[in-house]
Amino acid sequence: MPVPAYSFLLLSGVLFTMGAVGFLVRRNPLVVFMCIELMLNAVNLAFVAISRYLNSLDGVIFAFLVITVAAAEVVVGIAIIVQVYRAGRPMDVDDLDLMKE
Amino acid sequence: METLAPFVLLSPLAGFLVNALFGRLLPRRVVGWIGAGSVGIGFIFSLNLLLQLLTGAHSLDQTYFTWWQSGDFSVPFNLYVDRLSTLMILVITGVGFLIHVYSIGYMREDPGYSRFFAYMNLFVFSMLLLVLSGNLIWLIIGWAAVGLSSYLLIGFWFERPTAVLAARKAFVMNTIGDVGMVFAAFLIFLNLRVLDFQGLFSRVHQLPKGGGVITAICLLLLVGAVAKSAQLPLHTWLPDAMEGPTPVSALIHAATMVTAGVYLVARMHMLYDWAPAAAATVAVIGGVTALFAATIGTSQVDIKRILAYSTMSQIGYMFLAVGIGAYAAGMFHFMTHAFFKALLFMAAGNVIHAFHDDQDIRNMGNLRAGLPITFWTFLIGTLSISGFPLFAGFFSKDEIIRAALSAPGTEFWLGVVALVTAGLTAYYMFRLFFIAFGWEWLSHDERHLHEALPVQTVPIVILAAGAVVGGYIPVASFLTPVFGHAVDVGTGAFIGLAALSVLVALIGFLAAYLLHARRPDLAVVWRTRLGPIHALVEHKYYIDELYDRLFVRPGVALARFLNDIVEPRVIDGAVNGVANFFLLEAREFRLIQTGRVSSYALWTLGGAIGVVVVVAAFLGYLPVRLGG
Amino acid sequence: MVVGFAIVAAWEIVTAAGVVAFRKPIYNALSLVANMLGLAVLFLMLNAQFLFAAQVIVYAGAVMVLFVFIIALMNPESDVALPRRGSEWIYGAVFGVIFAALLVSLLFNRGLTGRPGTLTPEAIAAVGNVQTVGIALYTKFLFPVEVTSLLLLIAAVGAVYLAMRRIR
Amino acid sequence: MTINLSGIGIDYGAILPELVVAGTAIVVLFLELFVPPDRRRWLAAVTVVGLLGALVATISLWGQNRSAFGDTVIADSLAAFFNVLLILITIATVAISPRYLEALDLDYGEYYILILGATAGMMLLAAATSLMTIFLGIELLSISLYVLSGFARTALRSQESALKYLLLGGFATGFLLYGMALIYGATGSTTLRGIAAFTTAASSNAGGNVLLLLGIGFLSVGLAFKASAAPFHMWTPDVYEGAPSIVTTFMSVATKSAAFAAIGRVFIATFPSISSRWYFPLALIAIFSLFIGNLVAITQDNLKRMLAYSGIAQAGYILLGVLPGTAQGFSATLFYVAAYSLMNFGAFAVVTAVAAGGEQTAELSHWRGLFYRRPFLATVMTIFMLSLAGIPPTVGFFAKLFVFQALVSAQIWAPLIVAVIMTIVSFYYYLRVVVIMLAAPDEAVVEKRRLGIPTSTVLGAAALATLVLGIFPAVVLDWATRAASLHF
Amino acid sequence: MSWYTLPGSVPWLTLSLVIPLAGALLVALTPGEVRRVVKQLGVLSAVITLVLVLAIIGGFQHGVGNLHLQFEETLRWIPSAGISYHLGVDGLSLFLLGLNALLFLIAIVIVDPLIPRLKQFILLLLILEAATAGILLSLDLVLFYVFWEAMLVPLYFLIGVWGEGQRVYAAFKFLIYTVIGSFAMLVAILAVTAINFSQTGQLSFDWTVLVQHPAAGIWHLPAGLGTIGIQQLLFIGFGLAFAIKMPIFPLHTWLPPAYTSSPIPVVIVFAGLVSKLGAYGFLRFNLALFPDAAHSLGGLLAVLATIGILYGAFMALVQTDLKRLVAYASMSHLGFIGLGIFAGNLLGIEGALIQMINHGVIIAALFLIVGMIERRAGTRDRGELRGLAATAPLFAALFLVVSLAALGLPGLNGFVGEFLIMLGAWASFIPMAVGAGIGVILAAWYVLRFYQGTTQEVPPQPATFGELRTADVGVLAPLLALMVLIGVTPAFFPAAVDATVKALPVLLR
Repeated sequence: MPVPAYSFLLLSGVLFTMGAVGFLVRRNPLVVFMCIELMLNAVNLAFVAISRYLNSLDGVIFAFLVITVAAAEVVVGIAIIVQVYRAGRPMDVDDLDLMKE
Repeated sequence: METLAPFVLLSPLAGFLVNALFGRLLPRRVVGWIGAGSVGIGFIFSLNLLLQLLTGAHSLDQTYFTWWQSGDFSVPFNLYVDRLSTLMILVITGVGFLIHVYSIGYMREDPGYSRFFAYMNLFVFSMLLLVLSGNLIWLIIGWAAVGLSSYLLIGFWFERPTAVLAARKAFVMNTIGDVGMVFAAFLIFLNLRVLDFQGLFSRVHQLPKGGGVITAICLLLLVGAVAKSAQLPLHTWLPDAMEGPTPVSALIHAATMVTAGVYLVARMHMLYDWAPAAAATVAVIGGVTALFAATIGTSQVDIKRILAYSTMSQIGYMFLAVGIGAYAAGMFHFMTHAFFKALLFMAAGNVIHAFHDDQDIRNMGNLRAGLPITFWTFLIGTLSISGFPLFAGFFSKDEIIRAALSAPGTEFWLGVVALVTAGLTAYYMFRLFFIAFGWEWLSHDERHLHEALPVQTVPIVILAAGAVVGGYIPVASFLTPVFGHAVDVGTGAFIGLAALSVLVALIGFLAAYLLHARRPDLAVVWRTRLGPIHALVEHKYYIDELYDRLFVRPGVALARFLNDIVEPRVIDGAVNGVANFFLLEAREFRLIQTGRVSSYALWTLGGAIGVVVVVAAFLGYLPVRLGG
Repeated sequence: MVVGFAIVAAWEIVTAAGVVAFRKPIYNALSLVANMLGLAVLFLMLNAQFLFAAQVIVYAGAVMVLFVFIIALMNPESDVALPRRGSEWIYGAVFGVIFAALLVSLLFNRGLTGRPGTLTPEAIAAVGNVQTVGIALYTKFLFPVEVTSLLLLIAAVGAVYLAMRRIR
Repeated sequence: MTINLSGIGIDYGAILPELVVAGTAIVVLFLELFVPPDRRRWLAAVTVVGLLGALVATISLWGQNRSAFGDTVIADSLAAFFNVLLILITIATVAISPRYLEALDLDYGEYYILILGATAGMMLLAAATSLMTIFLGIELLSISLYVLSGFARTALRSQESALKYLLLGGFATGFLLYGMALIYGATGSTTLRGIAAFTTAASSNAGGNVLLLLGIGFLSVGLAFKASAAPFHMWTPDVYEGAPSIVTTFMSVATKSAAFAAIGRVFIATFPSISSRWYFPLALIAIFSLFIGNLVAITQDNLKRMLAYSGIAQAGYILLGVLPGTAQGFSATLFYVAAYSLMNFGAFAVVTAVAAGGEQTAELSHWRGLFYRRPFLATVMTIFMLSLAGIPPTVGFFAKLFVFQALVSAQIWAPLIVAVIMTIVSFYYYLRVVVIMLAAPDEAVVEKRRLGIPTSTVLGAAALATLVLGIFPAVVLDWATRAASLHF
Repeated sequence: MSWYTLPGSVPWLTLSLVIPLAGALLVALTPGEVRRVVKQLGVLSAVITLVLVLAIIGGFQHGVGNLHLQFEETLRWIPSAGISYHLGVDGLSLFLLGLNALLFLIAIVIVDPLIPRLKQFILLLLILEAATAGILLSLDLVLFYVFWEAMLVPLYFLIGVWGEGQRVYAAFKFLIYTVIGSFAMLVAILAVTAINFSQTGQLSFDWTVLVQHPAAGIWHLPAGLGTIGIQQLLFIGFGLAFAIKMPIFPLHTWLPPAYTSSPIPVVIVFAGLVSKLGAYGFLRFNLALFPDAAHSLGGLLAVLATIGILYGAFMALVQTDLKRLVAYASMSHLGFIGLGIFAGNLLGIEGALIQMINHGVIIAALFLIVGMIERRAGTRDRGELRGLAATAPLFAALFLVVSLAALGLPGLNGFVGEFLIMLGAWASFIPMAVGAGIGVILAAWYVLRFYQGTTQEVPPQPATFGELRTADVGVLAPLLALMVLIGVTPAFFPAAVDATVKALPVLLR
């Protein structure tokens, strides 16, 4: 019995939500960043699954691009986080509130 | 037919302009004679008009330019000359001229000499405009100009707070009248589509006789007339108007302003004939005012105020006359009144000058010796106003009383009122005469009083002549083309009524003689005995106070309430409330910007949830269904 | 097949929970690695061998090493030392549950509506999985790939700028 | 299977402007190695020259309709319109940059590379006709801007702004991608042409397609984030405030323009058949943006934050033009985007110029009496404020007029009424700036600081254009109409 | 008037807009230090404008032209949006144009050359003149709106920078208030065009097009709250802008602070002209485009106008600040204008039209006088002023004439307008006319309090109040001349405006 397409979408949705929740609840910027990766991975799962079930290659390529871009983003993101770290600020996104109302 | 009517107007206008613009540059003599002369020239032109009318012309109506023309609202500037207006302008310019001449002497030391003459000329011009105007708009313009002139002259000595207040009072009261007139003009135009007199008189019969419209028109006109002529209930400005220089009082009371109301009713007699209820109102107001003012006159001690109330009273006679349809009688009395009232005021002016501007009659006396001409002319005036036989006042007043008594119905009672008033008139005038001019005029007094200059006495003497012989001028027959024939009364009734009025006048005279010449102590006794009534009368029935409580104070209180409460709290408060609401909301919404990444992401996620919800709603998974 | 999917799905969820819930960043990172490896397995199940390799090499291999390296560089205990603030967990959980519930209820038993293409597993297998992807990358998706190269260049420039200590 | 390139439309002419911009970035990258540190202005000059080249290349694309690279990108009037706009913004930004960077000791060559990278990404976004290129365009511009936000590396605020932007941007990208995946699943295609073919087909019942609607919803979350429309706007004030002023200047206008290009392509060109589905959420986003942006702006004491909120509000107005889904509405949107770019760029550029003059803070209190100290800056600022408020004769008025006209024609009343009320509120804060500049200065210092020719030229030109387009808007409106009409 | 025919090839109306702007440009290019030159440039351009406008008035032909519009100019502007540059003048705008030019000339003449930033002041005044002239001349609704809003900016700065007291607050309040109305109008403008487009298929903001097809139809309120006529809605949209600008009670609370804070040259044009633009707008747009709504809503507005008459009069009665007093007096007078307009008949409207001129002349003169008092006495508190006539009789005399005109004395210009307005109102709603009559009586009261309270009684010693100078007489003289001229022979006025007013759709209904 083949796995129905929607089960991959559901799994993807759950993983996406977990990533989003992690983003909301975690305060270490590195962990928050990891949660973004989790969300992107969830999206990739959806892309690949759809690609498989629709017999098209677009999703795979899209996922490939996402992986690449995510890597680039991580590089930049880590660089920024390191900057903040170098400035001696605590590793807590909630403490980064020099700018607020 | 070409008339010289514009020149009657232009002459005092020119005098006004010259004195107003260049008066301060001209020598005083020149100013004075320009002022008087311009009116005198106006009198000569008036005589020319009289001649034209006597030689056949019925009336002269000439249009000079269009004032406004749109749709059927067309107002020309036209002058309408008939016997009524001619009589008026003759008196205005004639008596006015004498008053001007008198003023040359009277005002000779006043710093505002040229201003005074400018105002006086403006006054005469305004009155002439009022009288000569051939349409209602220009009559109203003249009407208001008269009010303005009176304002200027009453407030002539503007350093005096009382004069300033009196002037304002006069103006505001007159404005009430003006508004009434304007409303009357609206009704006339909207119902008859016409505002010039000839058209009006020819169309007035299109309205139902005695109907609401014509009655309303006449009553609204009456508001104007009452305000201008100081009749009840808009009379309170007139006594205060005594704040002006005495020649002004003479002008206002004798020749010009206060008689405008009488003229108006007479001019509009076709309307009043068509509205009996309104005419009756006129008569009642006149009769009541006559009595009312006369009673007040009995208790005043200011010489000019007594004369002022006497004017009110006499105008009341005239109102009574025109109200009952005795227009000619009213106009006749207007003329004789002009003579003797101008005379009385100017003589009083001499007295006041002699007493260094003291106007209290109780401080006066010994005038026969000091001011003989003034004394005798004043006596003539007093006799004339009191209706002593063969004096001018006798004839004119008698005609009114006769007309009232011989009329049927309630008007009879008005005649009785008029008769009583005649007695009171004799009483208060002689009271004035006895107290001010002194019963002790036979004895000598240490005070050295000086008779006025000839330029002041000559006009008085001329007027005294008028006050004596004015009664023999056939005014009634002169005005017949305007008003038609007066009611004819039998000789017997004539003599009987004349005797009756003479008798009444005599009673008044004797009472005055008894109380103020023979037994002054009795006057004191009676005054205490009549305490409350006397106080009531002395305080002019508290009407000034009543108006103050009823209108002035509530008005100011309302204004303060609006200014202090309504404007800042209610109206602006609502506006600021809205603004504050937004500011408050803004501060609330501002707080969502916490600076924390997680809360920002929460909003994003919330927005995403919102999107999902909307999708669900579109697809029908939610109770609320969106879209199609 | 279904059983395999179920096992991997459970693995995915557990490791994702680890990413979210572990308090030490290093554990989070390791959970993420585990999660990504599981995902790679799913890719295999979905006949995407090329992506399986890319996922393992790029993500698990490169990206996560970077993460771990940085965690080692910085104070690994910092998150533990942070004062607890409960409200985020509540908000996060509530919003997450609502979001997931809505999503799941909408997607459950929902088929894909898109028109299927021609690249069935069989057609791909005929050419070879990696070959197919490679050909697509350099033909149909040439432009996106080129853009990605620019993107990587810019990211490199940016990261170098930020990270380098310059002496002027 | 052989590699066959013939069927996919390799057409480098169609992406020439983007290529020139990217090429310029690489040229600057190499040049930077050789240019001595005190001659970095040369890099700015090279950048401007490259951008001018891109402008020339763009003009040749006007009026064409060249879909290239397997429908992933297109060269049409809409793309050309945005290319011109974005290139002009970038040129202006680069022109005023050196002075500011030198004042802050930030004059590194990477700045120009990143600006060029961001520009390339935005241009790509405007030309993108595939979900992939939309995603890549957004990421290209985002990554560049993440770094640019943190360009003042040692400034805490700049770092913080970069980190916030990065994290929240990544979060939003997740939604964007998830939406794209769902759309792909629903339609089986990643090109807009393919998706449009699916949705417009009568058999598809696109209006009832869960996947598609969810996908569109998440996609719009991502795009609204980039356009900083509420409630996805939260990053905007903080990032704008913390980023170096010059970067804020650039991104406040350029990002939004590019995002609206994508919004136009997605909603108007791709999903016209289900406009009744996206109208409602989009209207809500517009109303929410108008409400939050205008309301919170009135309490701001920091000019950059105030302008950030104003930008949120302006995003609401621009979005209003999309709502009717008509050519008239979209051309109004385009006109508004152009007008917004002009006036908001000007406003931020003044902030930058003031900051470069030594006042490192954008607190409003420091602007007291600017009219007396620096009359030129205050005057042009006044013009921009009036334009943002929408008072004629400035371009901002016509922008609002055309959008409102489109709404009235489409009988869309509720958003219009909110917009009108909020516009009135907006007068309060825009004019407050003017009021403060008018207030008597605390001390009567008359500083005569030179702005520099490039800055004064750019500011003067922007102010002049604001006025001239406020009197003769027809030219730009015609361009916008033609750019918008291609899809209908 | 049509005393002569102006050559048609010259864009006379555009010239009357361009000349002040050219003057503004010249002023801008002049260094601010040469104050004399700056001011003379301003005066010169205002004089040229006045001469030009007088030439236009003289060349205006009675009852000629498409919709009685003359000197029409049409240029393409934004054709794709249906917007054109269309100017024209008719009976509604003709004399207001003259008033505009006259008041700005006076305002610029009386500018004190020693004020700070004189150059900018003159500059803004000239721009304001062009904007107000543009409002009067525009026949395209968007063009009108552009001028309408553009007027705010110079006014805002003139009050906010050169004002006194709470100048910034006042300017702000004025602006926000005005903008509320403006945006309501903007929406209505768009709607009216859209409706016309749907009815006729012609996308046009042109007044001459729109006036021929009054909007029709019913609007169903959401949630079954009933229906409202489209015309009524549009009428309210336009009316809000004009009612605030006039202002009509209770939308007036911006007025006292704005007038009080304005410098005298500004308040002359502000009170003298700008308020009239609201009334003009009612005539030009509300009565012309929405005749049915004008009938159904006219009564309500007439009531508000009458309340305004009385309210303003009562407020004026108790003010001690003379500027505030005149401000409320102005409000009361504007109530008359409103009443005439909403009476909706020939005489009421013509009365309102001429009263607009009268009010401009009178209020300008009153504010000039307040300025003269303040400059000489150093205060404008009525409690501290008295006896000015003692040392300045000429001043008192001229002041008196102005006061009399203000209280509507027959024979001066105020009467002409008030008479016609009340006559028109009487024909439509008698109680309103009676209320207005009470307003006239109150006017006599407060104006005389104002006049007497300042000029009369014994002056405080030493009396230092200076007499008028030639320049003061020079600026008052044309206004006084107009007061007398219009009061005595106003016939030229209906001759020029009759055809236009009679053609107003509201009268044809």
